[in-house]
Amino acid sequence: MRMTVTQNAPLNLSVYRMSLSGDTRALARPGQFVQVQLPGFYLRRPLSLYDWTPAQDGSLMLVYKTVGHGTDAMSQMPAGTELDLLVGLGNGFDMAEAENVRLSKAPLLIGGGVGTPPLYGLAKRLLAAGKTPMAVLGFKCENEIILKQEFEALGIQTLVATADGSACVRGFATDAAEALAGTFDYVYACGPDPMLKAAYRLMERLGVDGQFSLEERMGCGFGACMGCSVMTRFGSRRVCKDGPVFSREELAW
Amino acid sequence: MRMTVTQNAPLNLSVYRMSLSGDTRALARPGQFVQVQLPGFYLRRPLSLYDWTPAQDGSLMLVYKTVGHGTDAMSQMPAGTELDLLVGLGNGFDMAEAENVRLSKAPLLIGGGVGTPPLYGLAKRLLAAGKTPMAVLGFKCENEIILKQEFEALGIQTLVATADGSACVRGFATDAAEALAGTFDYVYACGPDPMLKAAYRLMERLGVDGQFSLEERMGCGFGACMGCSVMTRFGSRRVCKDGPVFSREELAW
Amino acid sequence: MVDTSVVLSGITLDNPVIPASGTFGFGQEIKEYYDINVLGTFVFKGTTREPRFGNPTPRIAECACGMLNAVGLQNPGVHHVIEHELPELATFFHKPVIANVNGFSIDEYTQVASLLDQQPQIGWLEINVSCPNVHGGGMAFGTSPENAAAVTRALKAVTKKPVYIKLSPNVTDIVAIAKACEAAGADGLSLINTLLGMRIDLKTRKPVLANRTGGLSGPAIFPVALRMVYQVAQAVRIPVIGMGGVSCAEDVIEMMLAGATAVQVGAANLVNPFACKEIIDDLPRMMERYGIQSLQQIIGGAWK
Amino acid sequence: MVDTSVVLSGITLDNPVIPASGTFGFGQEIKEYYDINVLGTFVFKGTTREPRFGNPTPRIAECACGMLNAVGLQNPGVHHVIEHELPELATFFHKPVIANVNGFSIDEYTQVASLLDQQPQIGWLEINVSCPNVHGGGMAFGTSPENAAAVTRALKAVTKKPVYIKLSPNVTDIVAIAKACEAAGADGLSLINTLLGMRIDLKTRKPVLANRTGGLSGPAIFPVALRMVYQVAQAVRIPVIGMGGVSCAEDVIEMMLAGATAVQVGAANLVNPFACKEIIDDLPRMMERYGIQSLQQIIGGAWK
Ligand SMILES: Cc1cc2nc3c(=O)[nH]c(=O)nc-3n(C[C@H](O)[C@H](O)[C@H](O)COP(=O)(O)OP(=O)(O)OC[C@H]3O[C@@H](n4cnc5c(N)ncnc54)[C@H](O)[C@@H]3O)c2cc1C
Ligand SMILES: Cc1cc2nc3c(=O)[nH]c(=O)nc-3n(C[C@H](O)[C@H](O)[C@H](O)COP(=O)(O)OP(=O)(O)OC[C@H]3O[C@@H](n4cnc5c(N)ncnc54)[C@H](O)[C@@H]3O)c2cc1C
Ligand SMILES: Cc1cc2nc3c(=O)[nH]c(=O)nc-3n(C[C@H](O)[C@H](O)[C@H](O)COP(=O)(O)O)c2cc1C
Ligand SMILES: Cc1cc2nc3c(=O)[nH]c(=O)nc-3n(C[C@H](O)[C@H](O)[C@H](O)COP(=O)(O)O)c2cc1C
Ligand code: FES
Ligand code: FES
Repeated sequence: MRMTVTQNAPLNLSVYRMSLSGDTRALARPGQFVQVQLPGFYLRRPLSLYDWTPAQDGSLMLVYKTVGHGTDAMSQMPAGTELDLLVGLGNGFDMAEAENVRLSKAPLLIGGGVGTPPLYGLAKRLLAAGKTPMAVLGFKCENEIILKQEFEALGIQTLVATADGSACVRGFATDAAEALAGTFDYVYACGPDPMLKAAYRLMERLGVDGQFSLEERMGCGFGACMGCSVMTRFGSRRVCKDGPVFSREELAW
Repeated sequence: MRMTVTQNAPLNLSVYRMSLSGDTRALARPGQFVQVQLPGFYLRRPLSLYDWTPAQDGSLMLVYKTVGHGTDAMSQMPAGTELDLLVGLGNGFDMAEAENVRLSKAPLLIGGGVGTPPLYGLAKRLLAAGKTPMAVLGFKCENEIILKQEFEALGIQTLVATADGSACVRGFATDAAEALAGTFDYVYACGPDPMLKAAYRLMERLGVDGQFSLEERMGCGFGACMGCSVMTRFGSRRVCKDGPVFSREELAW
Repeated sequence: MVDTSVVLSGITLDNPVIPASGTFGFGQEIKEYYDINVLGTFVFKGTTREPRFGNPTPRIAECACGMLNAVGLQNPGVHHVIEHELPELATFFHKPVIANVNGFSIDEYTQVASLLDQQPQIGWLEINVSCPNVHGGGMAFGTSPENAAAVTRALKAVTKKPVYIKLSPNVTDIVAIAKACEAAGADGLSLINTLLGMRIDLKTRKPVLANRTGGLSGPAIFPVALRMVYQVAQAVRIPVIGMGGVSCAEDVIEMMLAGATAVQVGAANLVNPFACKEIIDDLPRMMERYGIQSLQQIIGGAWK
Repeated sequence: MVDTSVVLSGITLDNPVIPASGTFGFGQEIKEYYDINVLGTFVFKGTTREPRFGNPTPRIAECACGMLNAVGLQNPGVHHVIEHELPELATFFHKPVIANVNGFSIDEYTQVASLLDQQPQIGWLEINVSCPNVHGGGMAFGTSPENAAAVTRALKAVTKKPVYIKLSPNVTDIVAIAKACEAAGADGLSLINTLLGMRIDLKTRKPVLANRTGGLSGPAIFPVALRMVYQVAQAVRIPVIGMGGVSCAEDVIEMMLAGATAVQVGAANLVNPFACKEIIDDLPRMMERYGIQSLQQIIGGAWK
């Protein structure tokens, strides 16, 4: 799928937001991802949907951190650049489940670092579904904070934690989440592995259910190579095709 | 050396002329070549100088035929494209020798196909040196003819031959050259191997001296890899560094 | 009209383009992108007797013009393949398919093969004696002529289907191994499997892959694959299926000139799910460009 | 200030970056681009007893992320090297240099080596038992542990200079060959030489190279080279010079983490004559990015 970069601007020293225009009708749910082909690199780069407008002549947004040569190259791309993307990959967050959960009026979104972007698209759609989500976002330090204003602009309660205490609450996103215990009844989490596992433990303690978006190095991104397998309670699953979002009961943590 | 494409337009169905701007002070003689780096291709492409203006803020021109993926990609490059070139490679045509040759008032330029471009830069400089060069240019067929007008615009006598007789004289460039026997006293030749060898034989018969620009697949283009060696009467020589131009007496044909 | 068909051990393929084992699953995922009946055929994921999870992740690393994988033969086991994957496949793919047979002992190879031998959907067995990502089995059988011959002989005893031995490039003399397989009765050869490689993460200072090493595939290995196909196809009389880095119709033609009767496409499917369809669509145009009437007739065209 | 120096058989190099044999001539051409005294050192063109023209042209073919060469050890012969190249080199390069020694028999190897042994400019001898482009010599000595050991032993008897055996990647078990060389007295190992490959011209339907096959080098082979350095450096106690596809400062660090004491750069010099200078200029910045104080200290850092 050819898409055209329409905007590509830094949110802080190392995180950028890129908007692309093209056919986005295949996009169905927040938490899905795209595979971006970058000239000069063999494998595509998996990046989560930050937000999108579904239409033949639609648009989508990615928020990505420059962590290597591929994302560095992306950050240099001017508007007008044409990119080849595979879109609508992965299952995404299960909104139906959120709606079915009796108590899920007040889901909590727990995001860490560049795990926060997909939660933005999710937050918008939860609001549209009549929920009142809250967000706790964890970052290493003040300089790494992203998307705080964007979440706040949605009108949802947003707590930011920094590991070094350089801004807002000191600690991890899950520490901040713990402080909110009792006010949420469902969790959507996306972030680094240790954060996800800490969230899992917290949810066990609180008896709260939820979903986790995992990350794995990918060959294809659409289920053909078995590069991204994870062992779950119900057997082996592919992060790209059966995930990246898994329910709490699937994960054998 | 970074240079910027300023023009890139077709001369016929498969031959293009590209102008580039940049530092051209390293260019010394017609018959020299450049090595063009093309994004996505490992080796550089060797292309002869068609013409150039030597200056820090100078320009150069290449005339190239699309024969494969690299030259195809070149033909798609819009003005403004930045390219990395190694410039001023090779010895080029020995003008000093031309000037020293007693009889060399009327040198003949024999070009075949995309061997004609370097002869254009040469013709201009021979004219500037007070010579009255003539040109015979050979092509497969009418559709492949290039640079006829350009040579004529220099005011030099230009004979074009086509192998299939679809235009001008039927036959090879060397047949046309033979018809001019007696009117030239020195030869500069550039073209495919069979043409060069035919010219060599003709010169033997006529007792005329001259120079030949050879072609070989290149690794580096500046003498480091021994990829382009040719055996001469005086031992092994590198087409890229010791050539591409060789004098008649060097060649063991 | 150019003729793209080729004959592989008596079965005619509409074209020589075959997705390689491990890059096409059981066809499920790619069929969402195009009708896979346009393919010559395809090779399904390497199958063992028992289900296998494979190696720990990360299993994938990027390289210049290629990738490493250390999947380690993840598969649901031959019984699941027969009971679930093949019936499911029959609903959307209507050509004989190639089975990729794996084992950690000659016994396991023959057990898997004799079970698959019963399946009418399967046209050929490809015996993987060259997986670099498992220990004790895989490549161990493919790096000596004696072992490769032993596996071949054992398999020929248990199946009537054409047996193709898939060879490893990580050897000093692939021709000797190829000839040993031929002498032991192999009906054909598939080459090459991946080249053993590695990447190290500068941030963690550890190998990128949990398995440390992995198999290199993609355009990077094309010249090595082409050389081996050229050497082997000339040295044997059985057909050779060429693979390794093939990404476009011109690569297919180049492989066939080197001596391949059919051509597999691996990693290219992963970076472009449409890769094989695009190659097949492009073949007639490329054949015309290079003056080729029939692909079958150019096999080994570069030998003279 | 980071420390880029490394010690190679008792000689300290300012940095580990060494242009590889056959891609740097005798230094003449690249010195027109930069002062080559910035290099750790360099390896000069493979030298035989007699002058050699090498193979017929074409000798070069392009590949994805790499190139094939079939130069076939063109060189002016050891006597010319000693009488002309080395004195000339002394006028512009002021560090000990590495000689690349070639032969078609053990006798020839030892004759070339004993002549070069006399040259004070030469710090190390690198013995090329892995050239894939000549027949009868070259790779034949590098594909079996016995032959490699025999060459090593013979050479150790005729020179006091450190002897590095340059190994071929075109083998089933490079560790076995490495260990055989170590046991036979090698002071170090250089790896890898090129992978044997091929390209075919679709227009002529013939191999692009007159020699048909050639050696693949460039980024395409980096993962294979890295894997071999990782395996060999752990298995021996002598230093390993790593090479194969190195093109940037990060590749140098990755090779050293795999176990290389120094790193050679080959094909990259051909596509960018400034390659080694740029790598050297970039090393301190990259060391800082990855928290490296001293390169010597990261050798084998990925083993644990
Ligand atoms: C489903 C999914 C969604 C993601 N969404 C986002 C997002 O919204 N924003 C964001 O900043 N990052 C996201 N990531 C991580 C992102 O894919 C990597 O940061 C990116 O691929 C790094 O590429 P690089 O070339 O800069 O790094 P390099 O390290 O140079 O890449 C080398 C190779 O490793 C792979 N790789 C490196 N890091 C990762 C990683 N963390 N996860 C998976 N593959 C990796 C690359 O894709 C490439 O193949 C996501 C990852 C996954 C799996
Ligand atoms: C000194 C010199 C001067 C040249 N000047 C001109 C010129 O002014 N105009 C022009 O049209 N052509 C010229 N050529 C030929 C030109 O270099 C090739 O046509 C071009 O490299 C083809 O690249 P490609 O990617 O399109 O073809 P491909 O065939 O895809 O290229 C594959 C590889 O082969 C090499 N190659 C292919 N054909 C040739 C060839 N004929 N000579 C050398 N290498 C080749 C390429 O450089 C590349 O490395 C010259 C060649 C040399 C050696
Ligand atoms: C992710 C992945 C998984 C693979 N799994 C198998 C396998 O199960 N069985 C097998 O015989 N080869 C397997 N291979 C090897 C390919 O079938 C093929 O031989 C190799 O990748 C070279 O072709 P390519 O360069 O086109 O990918 C696998 C390759 C990849 C990339
Ligand atoms: C053009 C060329 C010529 C070479 N000549 C020699 C040689 O004479 N002796 C030798 O030991 N290796 C020779 N090599 C191999 C290189 O030294 C090196 O081992 C190989 O190219 C891998 O490194 P690279 O990928 O960085 O090029 C040559 C390589 C190239 C490309
Ligand atoms: S990345 Fe290929 S199956 Fe998930
Ligand atoms: S191309 Fe390298 S020496 Fe001529």
